[in-house]
Amino acid sequence: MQPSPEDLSTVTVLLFAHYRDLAEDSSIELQVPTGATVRKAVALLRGLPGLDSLPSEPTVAVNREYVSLDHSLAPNDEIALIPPVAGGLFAGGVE
Amino acid sequence: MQPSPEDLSTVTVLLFAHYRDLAEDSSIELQVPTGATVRKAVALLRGLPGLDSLPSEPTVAVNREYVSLDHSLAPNDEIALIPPVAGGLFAGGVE
Amino acid sequence: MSSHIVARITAQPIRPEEILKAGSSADGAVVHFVGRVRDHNGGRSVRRLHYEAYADMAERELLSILTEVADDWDVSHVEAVHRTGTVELGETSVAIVVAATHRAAAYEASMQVMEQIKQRLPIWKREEYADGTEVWVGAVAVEM
Amino acid sequence: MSSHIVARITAQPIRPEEILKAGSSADGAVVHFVGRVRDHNGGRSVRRLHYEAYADMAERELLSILTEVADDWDVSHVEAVHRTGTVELGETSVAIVVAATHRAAAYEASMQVMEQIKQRLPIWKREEYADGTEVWVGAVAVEM
Repeated sequence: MQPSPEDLSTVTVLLFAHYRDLAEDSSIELQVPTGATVRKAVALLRGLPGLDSLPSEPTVAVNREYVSLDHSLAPNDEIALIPPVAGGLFAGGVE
Repeated sequence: MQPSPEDLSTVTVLLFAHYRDLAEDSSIELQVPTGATVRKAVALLRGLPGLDSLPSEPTVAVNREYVSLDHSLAPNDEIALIPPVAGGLFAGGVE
Repeated sequence: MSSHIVARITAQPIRPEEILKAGSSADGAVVHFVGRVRDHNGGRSVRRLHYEAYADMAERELLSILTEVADDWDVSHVEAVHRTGTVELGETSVAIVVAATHRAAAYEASMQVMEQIKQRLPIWKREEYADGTEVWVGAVAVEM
Repeated sequence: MSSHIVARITAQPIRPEEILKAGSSADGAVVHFVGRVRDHNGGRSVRRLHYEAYADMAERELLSILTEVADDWDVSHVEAVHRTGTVELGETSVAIVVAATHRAAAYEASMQVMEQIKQRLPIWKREEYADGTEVWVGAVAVEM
């Protein structure tokens, strides 16, 4: 069953570092089914041009707090895809 | 058998902190049998006035290096009795 | 016990000596950690670094880290500052200062702050190499 | 690998900022430890401290400690300075700085230096309390 328009919410997706390079954009407005999980939103994102190489299970923050992929989204949520961080200091797996 | 004078060596004993307070002196010239151990020198020291409360097995340095109580002394050695140190920072057993 | 906590994300150069005065005369131990841009990494010659932050989240997350650490250890002062933007060789990327009555708490708290910053702070590093190429550090984990 | 090692015993005030510049641009991590005279110990109010050193041995022993630590860890710079004489509240008793490529080595080396100083350096501390009495710290171990 297709969701009707009133069942869709708009959320803002923020992209940083190499995720932003992939998207060639730092911010994307995304339509998701109301109450969809973060996992669902990520799947939708990966369907967009250039974003199929995003990881299927990235680290995600919603409204500036880390959440699990099962977190349910509300309208106007700010979703940030968090690329692997290296402490700002050291290379990824080197340290 | 009593040692003859030529069998005695003179060593210098340095006293610090509360050991010096006990001795009321920072340095003592001590006659010990030539080749005596540090342990023997400590026993002789403890026979001096006011020094009977020195520990029988103190930490000792000879010529500015830590040694065991079984270390043999040579003439003119500089023996330092090392009171418990506290790192210069923290109280004895408190930290 | 309460601690004095300061979390800061800045695009301005960090002067480590600014945080040397942290703590009070109740503190027997102060541990400073200074992370600097080093001239090599993974065998490559590094020219400078560029840090990008999710600014709104980074300062909030840094404050969370410091608050958690102050809860875990008996410390009187926990402060951390992290650079963003372009940082030249030898400049300070991150500085942490912890003051405590006892040194063990100061060391452990400082290490925990640095470990948590490394794991959680949403700040990314792009290395610029001597040959002019640039790479996002950690990007190897992207499926591509 | 070789390390730069500096051991110093001094009757002059220690200015921690003097050692902030340690290390080179090859070093990603610098850990400073500053031990200060604190205003309380074992429940008593402390007015100031007096340090007495076996000076000839102390600097030699400090150098031995730093050399051993530099052998144990991959560090480029290990420096420590310890005060003697009268030290007022809040003044620095001991300062340690370690620079290294990686932070783990810097932290561990710094902790090891401090631990060894505490165990081995022939420097004694007399606490002067607010009530005017004075006690050699550690004197409880004397059989009296």
